[in-house]
Amino acid sequence: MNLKVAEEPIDTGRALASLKADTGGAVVTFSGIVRAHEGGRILKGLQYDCYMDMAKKLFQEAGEYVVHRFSLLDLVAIHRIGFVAPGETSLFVAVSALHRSEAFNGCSEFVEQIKKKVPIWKKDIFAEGGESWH
Amino acid sequence: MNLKVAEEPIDTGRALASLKADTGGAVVTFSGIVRAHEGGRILKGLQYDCYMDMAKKLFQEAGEYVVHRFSLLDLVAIHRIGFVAPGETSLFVAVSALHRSEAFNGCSEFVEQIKKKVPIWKKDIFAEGGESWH
Amino acid sequence: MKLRVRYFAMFRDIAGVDTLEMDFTGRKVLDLRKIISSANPEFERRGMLIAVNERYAEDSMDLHEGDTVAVFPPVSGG
Amino acid sequence: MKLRVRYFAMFRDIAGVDTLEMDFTGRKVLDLRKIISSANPEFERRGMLIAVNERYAEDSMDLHEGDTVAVFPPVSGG
Repeated sequence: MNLKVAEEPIDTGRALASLKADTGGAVVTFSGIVRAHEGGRILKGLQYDCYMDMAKKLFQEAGEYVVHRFSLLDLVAIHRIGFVAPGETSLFVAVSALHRSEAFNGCSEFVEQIKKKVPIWKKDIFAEGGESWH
Repeated sequence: MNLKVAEEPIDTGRALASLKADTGGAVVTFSGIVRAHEGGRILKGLQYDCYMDMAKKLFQEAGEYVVHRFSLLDLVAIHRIGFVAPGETSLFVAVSALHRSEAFNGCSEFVEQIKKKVPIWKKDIFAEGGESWH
Repeated sequence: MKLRVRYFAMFRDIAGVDTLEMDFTGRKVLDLRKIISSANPEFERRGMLIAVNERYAEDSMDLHEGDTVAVFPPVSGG
Repeated sequence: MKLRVRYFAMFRDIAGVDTLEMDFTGRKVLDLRKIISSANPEFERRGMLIAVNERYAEDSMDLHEGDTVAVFPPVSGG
């Protein structure tokens, strides 16, 4: 299991390559990609704020929870923070499991856990100027 | 939308790069990976048989169905046929959508449709010799 | 009428045939199903599916001169 | 007791402070919540969350000398 919260752009190919999936079965990935528009307004990007120490701890706990609950073989996840431009990935998750339902449910539940619990916040930065916290 | 049934190894990076996701939102991928064991016996690999003309038609229809039903932005899928060794990908699916629930449900439902309807069959080829159709 | 009948996967192995040209004297898919089943008693038990011209076919469907019929077990792709 | 109080995201912008050292005379998280709310009446309406030493905290929890308390709105990562 490899979980990271970081400022650098996410290298999804490299993250996926690090996922253990050698016994075969199913791999499901999720990429959250910054949208070009929000509420009809053009976005310059999103600014992610983070309570780093707590985020790392809860990220790890969410990972352990879904790996156990869905019998996952492995889980790799990266949340990017700081400024993220439209089209770029803010959250990447990859899971492996022996069967597809575990992989789909495990990946989806991990994303839910992140969105519910991990202390990360985003602010819309509009192209025309102006900002708005979510 | 780009759907393919082919003998060559699947280049998942290239397939994913061809997915339209420029308006942002969510991308979910599924990789079905040949297992190393089946029923406690070591696998040399799987042999996929296919009724190609019908498979292409039903693959396309399944794609159109899920794109419409889950409002997907795009869908890319490749099913490999012929001999596939353990650890190699037999089915790759990538979908993009504005929201994650559509992406997860669309990807998962497409895989279900493929497994239920498309005339492709697999045969276990055991390392110690012997074969068994699923 | 002349039909082209194709066998796939396990059914091809069991029947020992890939494709055959058949001179069919029946009318419906059900008639053909009976002929194939009597030659290959195992097929029904294994869940024989029939497709006509690359579409899954109901037993009540009429067959026509030149149709391509495919006979196969439940699919198992993925 | 001395507490370290950290503000995040929108709450940091509203309070205009990132971190402060507080001399806290109460006992429980609820006491601290009341102090912070009275200084920042908007926080409760926006769903103020409180974490103590990197764990979400119940109002009934006791605070201790040297605790780090974080105050923030509902999370919105992903």
